[in-house]
Amino acid sequence: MPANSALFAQSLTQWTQGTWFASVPIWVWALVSALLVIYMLALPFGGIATYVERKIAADIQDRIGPNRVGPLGIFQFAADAIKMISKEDYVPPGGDRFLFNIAPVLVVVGSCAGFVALPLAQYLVAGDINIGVFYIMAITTIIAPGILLGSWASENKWSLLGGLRSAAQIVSYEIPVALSILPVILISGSLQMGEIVKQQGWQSGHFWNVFHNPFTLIAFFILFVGGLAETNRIPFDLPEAESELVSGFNTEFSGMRFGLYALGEFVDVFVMCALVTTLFLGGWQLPFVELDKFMITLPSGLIALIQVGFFLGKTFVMVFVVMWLRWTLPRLRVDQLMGLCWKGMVPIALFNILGTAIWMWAFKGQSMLQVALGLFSGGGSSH
Amino acid sequence: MNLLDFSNSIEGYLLVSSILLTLGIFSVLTRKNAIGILLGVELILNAAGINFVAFSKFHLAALDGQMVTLFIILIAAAEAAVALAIILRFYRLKQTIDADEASLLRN
Amino acid sequence: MKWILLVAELLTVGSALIVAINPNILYSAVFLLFSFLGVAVMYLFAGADFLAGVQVVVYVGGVTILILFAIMLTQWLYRLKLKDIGSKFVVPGVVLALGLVPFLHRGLTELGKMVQAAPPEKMAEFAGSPKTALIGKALLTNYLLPFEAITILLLGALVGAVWLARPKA
Amino acid sequence: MAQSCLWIVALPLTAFVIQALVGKRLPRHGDWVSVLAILGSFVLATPIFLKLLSSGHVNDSLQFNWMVMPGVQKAVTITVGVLVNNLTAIMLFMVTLCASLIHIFSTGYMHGESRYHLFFAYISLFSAGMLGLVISDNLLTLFMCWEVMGLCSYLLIGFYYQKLSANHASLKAFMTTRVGDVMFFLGICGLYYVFGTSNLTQIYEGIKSGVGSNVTLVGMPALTFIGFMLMMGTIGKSAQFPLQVWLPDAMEGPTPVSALIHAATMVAAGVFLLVRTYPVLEAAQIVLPVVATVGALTAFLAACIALVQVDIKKVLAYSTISQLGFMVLGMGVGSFAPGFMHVITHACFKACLFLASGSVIHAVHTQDMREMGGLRSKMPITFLTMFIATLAIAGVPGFSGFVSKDRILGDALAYGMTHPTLMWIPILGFITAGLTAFYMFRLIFMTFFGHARDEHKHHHAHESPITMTFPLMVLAGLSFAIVFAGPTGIHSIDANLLPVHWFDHALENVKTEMGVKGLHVSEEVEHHAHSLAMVISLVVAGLGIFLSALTYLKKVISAEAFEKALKPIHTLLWNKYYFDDFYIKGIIQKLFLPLTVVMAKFDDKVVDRILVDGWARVAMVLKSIIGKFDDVVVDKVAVDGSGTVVAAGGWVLRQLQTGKVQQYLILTFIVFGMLLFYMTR
Repeated sequence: MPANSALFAQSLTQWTQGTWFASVPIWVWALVSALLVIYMLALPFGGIATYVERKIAADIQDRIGPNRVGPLGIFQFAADAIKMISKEDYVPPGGDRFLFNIAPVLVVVGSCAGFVALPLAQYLVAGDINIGVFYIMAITTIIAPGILLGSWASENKWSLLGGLRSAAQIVSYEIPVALSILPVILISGSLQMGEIVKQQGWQSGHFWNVFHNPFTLIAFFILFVGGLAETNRIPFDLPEAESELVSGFNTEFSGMRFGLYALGEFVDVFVMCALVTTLFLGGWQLPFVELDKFMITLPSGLIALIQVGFFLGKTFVMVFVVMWLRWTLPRLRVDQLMGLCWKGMVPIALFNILGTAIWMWAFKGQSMLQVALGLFSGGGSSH
Repeated sequence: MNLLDFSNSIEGYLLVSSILLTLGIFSVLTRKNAIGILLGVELILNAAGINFVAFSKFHLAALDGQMVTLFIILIAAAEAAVALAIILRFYRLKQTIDADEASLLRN
Repeated sequence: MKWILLVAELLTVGSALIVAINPNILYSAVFLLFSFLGVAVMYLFAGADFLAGVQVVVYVGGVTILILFAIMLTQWLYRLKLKDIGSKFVVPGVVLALGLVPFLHRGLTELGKMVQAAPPEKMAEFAGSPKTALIGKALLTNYLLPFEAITILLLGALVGAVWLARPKA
Repeated sequence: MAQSCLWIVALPLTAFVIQALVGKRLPRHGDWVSVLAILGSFVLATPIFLKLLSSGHVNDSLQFNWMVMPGVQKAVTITVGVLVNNLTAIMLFMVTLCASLIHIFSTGYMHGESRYHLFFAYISLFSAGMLGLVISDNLLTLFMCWEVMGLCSYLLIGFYYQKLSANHASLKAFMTTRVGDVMFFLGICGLYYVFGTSNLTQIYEGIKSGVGSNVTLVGMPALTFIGFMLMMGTIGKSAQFPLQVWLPDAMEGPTPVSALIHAATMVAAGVFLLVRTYPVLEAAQIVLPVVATVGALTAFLAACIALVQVDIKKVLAYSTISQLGFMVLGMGVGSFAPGFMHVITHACFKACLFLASGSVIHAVHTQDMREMGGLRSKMPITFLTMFIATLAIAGVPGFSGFVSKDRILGDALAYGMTHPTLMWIPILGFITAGLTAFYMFRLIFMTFFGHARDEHKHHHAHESPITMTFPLMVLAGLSFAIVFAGPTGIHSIDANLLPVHWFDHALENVKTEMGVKGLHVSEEVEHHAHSLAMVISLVVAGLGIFLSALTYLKKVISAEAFEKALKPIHTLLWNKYYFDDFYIKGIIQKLFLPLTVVMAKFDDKVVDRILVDGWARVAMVLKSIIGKFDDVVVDKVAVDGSGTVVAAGGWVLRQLQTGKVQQYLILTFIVFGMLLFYMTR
């Protein structure tokens, strides 16, 4: 059996020796856990995120924000959901019904499928695929056709323009994002996310990848900004630029279809932030603590909870930054957007790859921390 | 978890690839639209790729077939880019992309 | 687990069928996307994890988008002038395609019998091993020359495409 | 050690590249780049020298393949590399020291010149070439650096390219040295032919084991031929008789160049070549006497010319030639160590002299000694340092020149005693020593003593800035005997009085490891000769100084009277024995020009008329025949016929091309189907 499988799967197979559970093949448990993760995590997050974003917006703009439904309007998202579901299912007459229907589904599928490879904790990961990072990069590209088709299907100039912009933008920013992931791959030598996270532990010597060397620090920012662009967030939200295109690609969408678009966008943001966390911020690793020491004493479930807590904590910090930016920065022009991608980020990302390679070669793969410690303790300390 | 360790037979792959090839040829032949022809070509390329991958697992149990498929995919990408550029150019020239109109060199 | 593969194959073939026969070029493009996805899953089951990823990135993320762009830029949009079956070659096309099927299947299946299947444990071991590192090594050792050639080709294609599609001077 | 040697060479080279490319844009036109580079080389060379001083023996080498050529029997591999032995260590130290001092001097002397950066680029390149020559362990790289130095010498002599004389001088220097260089290359080829290598160490080994003792080349024993060729190289490079004509004209270049290239290092490189290849010369029996003869002749003739020169730099140039003659003489008579020591000592004091003269010229803006005089009070530091250097070159005890020259003369005397037929060699040497003292002091007196002949110039004269005087002081300090031997430099006395013998130790070691036999005469003959030689040389030196003092200081004897009395000799000397006229009027005009005329005639009459035009006629005839054939057969039948056939076929096939892609595809697929059918049947 491959190394990091689902925690439930492992422990269940341990607990249920001899019972009929044991006869159930492992991938069933993996699938079950995957579904659990998605439906217990992705959809609620999408809901709550709307509420949180509105609250943050209110705070930044010195308003109160939603405060009617429930205490502090905490159930606002439920109300929104109900409203969306109960709205009329409207398809523009000149539009293309079939594409109009499948487009939002593509978006949601593309963004939710990314969850499968996210390591929430050391053993709590739906499928720790051995091409995890690449898998996420690949599967999230399905979003682009979704948006494009949706924008086309709703017979509307603004929608089409938004869709074209969005597709161009996503396709372009795929490149710096992928290029800025490569340094991490260089360091960890594996595409497997669990592996990448494990190597950022305190005990393995080098700390989070952000601080591995100067280039990863740059790469971190490039990945984050590129992620913003890929998820059509401000300052890159040209596809749904209210001031130019009415509401961009989802102008004609209403009701649950619009809900799906919104959900897809939020989940995509979450996946991006989770990706950033996993690759650069050490995933579920606790800073400065060697969790394996406690492994003996604590029950594994508690460990899993701690790790999940830290993972989600980091991720939500990133998400908060994203929302914060939304209410802080102005929007770019199209030429500025493309210029930033092709003239700015792609060259820097390439430079990063080169620099990281040189660093790995020069310091035998030690992080800045190790190099510094090695300097102080005299002689390179290679773990 | 590793999605890769399942055993199955090669015939399925071969059947699928042959069907893809046939459909590709069909759409290449019957489309008036240049883009349609391009779609057919993509189908054909995929059929070839499936074949290579299948044989690389079931016949060689080695990596070579997959390498060839990798190159096929890359070349397909380049081909698509150039073909679509040509189509856009042609459209700008003739205001249509009917492949039969592209016959300036006739006779 | 076989049924996933079966679903993938059905998805591939079915959407390829729609690609071939649907008069609406846009639908053909959309279903081509699904067909690509099915092919990716088949790659996955043939032990080609990295290839599956490449397939999805390049085809779904790249080629499909390009084709959709091209369609939207070249068709006269809002009076969907997309119906385009009815080239003069329908009949020969159909005949030829159908006539090709038995040939192909016979040839391929016989080829499948002709090839002595690799020993199953070797096959499983090969299929189970992650391919990324291996492909990377192969690209820089045995397949270095084709790799370089491909890079040149891609560069040329890039420049050529940009030059072809440049706006009117 | 060897690696550091590589760095020593690399530093000035990089300086040259930087200067040549961006020197103009750098602050101060980038002279600091060159200066820092050469100082870095000096710093790198110092530890090697110190190791030599401490242990008395340095030996290290580094080799790597340069090119591998497929040979007839076996592949020929040419290795280049670095050979550091005592000679190299001493030379490195001396060259880097002189070069850095002269760089520093130049920053003052050349200040404000146009093409300032180019000047520094050139001397950096030159330093790189010289150092490379010193460290290179095989004759090929040595030859390359040799040529690089020739190029730099050419460029720097013609540095003031606006002056026609400078152009001519540079061309003259280049062409004259060419002669020697070609010979030298022939010698290298001969060495390759004999030993199958150009690596010095292997050549030493081969000589020790007697390889090539019975090989003959162009009718004479190979080693003799090689020896002569190497000697020719030396003659060309260090301006020996009969190729000495270029060096005086080389004084057209800036004075630091004269000091660095045409006094201290490059011309000494010729002698250094003799030193490096000394075993070969010894193995070739009859070469060494010739070398000694050449040296003696050069020394004497040049000294004679120097007597009558009035240009201060010309005097120094001829003294350089004659000192080089001393070195070559020493090499010839087999006094290996003193000869090499004279290279070093001469480098120091001659550089000092030249720089001092440069400082004088800088002050009075003329080179004619007749317009100088009484400058002692005006420029004390220059005067003092130049005076010390003069004492050194004149061979006054206690100064470095005495040590080396006295030993050379001693060995020469011993040599003469053993070979009475060659007795005139030491005699010429002693006379030259006296002449040297005479004209050097003549220079000093005319320049610094007496009353000012040109008030205006004298009025404007001033001491030079520190950048120019500091090198003078250092070099003057190095002109004391204590640096090389005892306080007085008198070999026999201070051997037990105060043994300062690092030089002799070093040379003894290197002699053993190179397998140099050196001068072999009986003990008492040597001791006798040395004591005698010391006395004689002291006497002649004193005599020379005394006479010149009488003549030019006290004016007791009138130089003009002598000039009147010895008119023909004076004119002969004044015209440098008509060597230039001989070369130009005689060889070039009488020999080469008629030859070229004959060649031109031959080309015109034979080649053009008969061969070319004749062939043209033949071609005309053939042409007409072929033309007919072409018209009738080829065009009508073959070309047009095939053309019509192709056109018809093309018309038929063209009906297929409808411009419809799918039709083509259908044809393709039909063929493909046939193939499948055929294959799977």
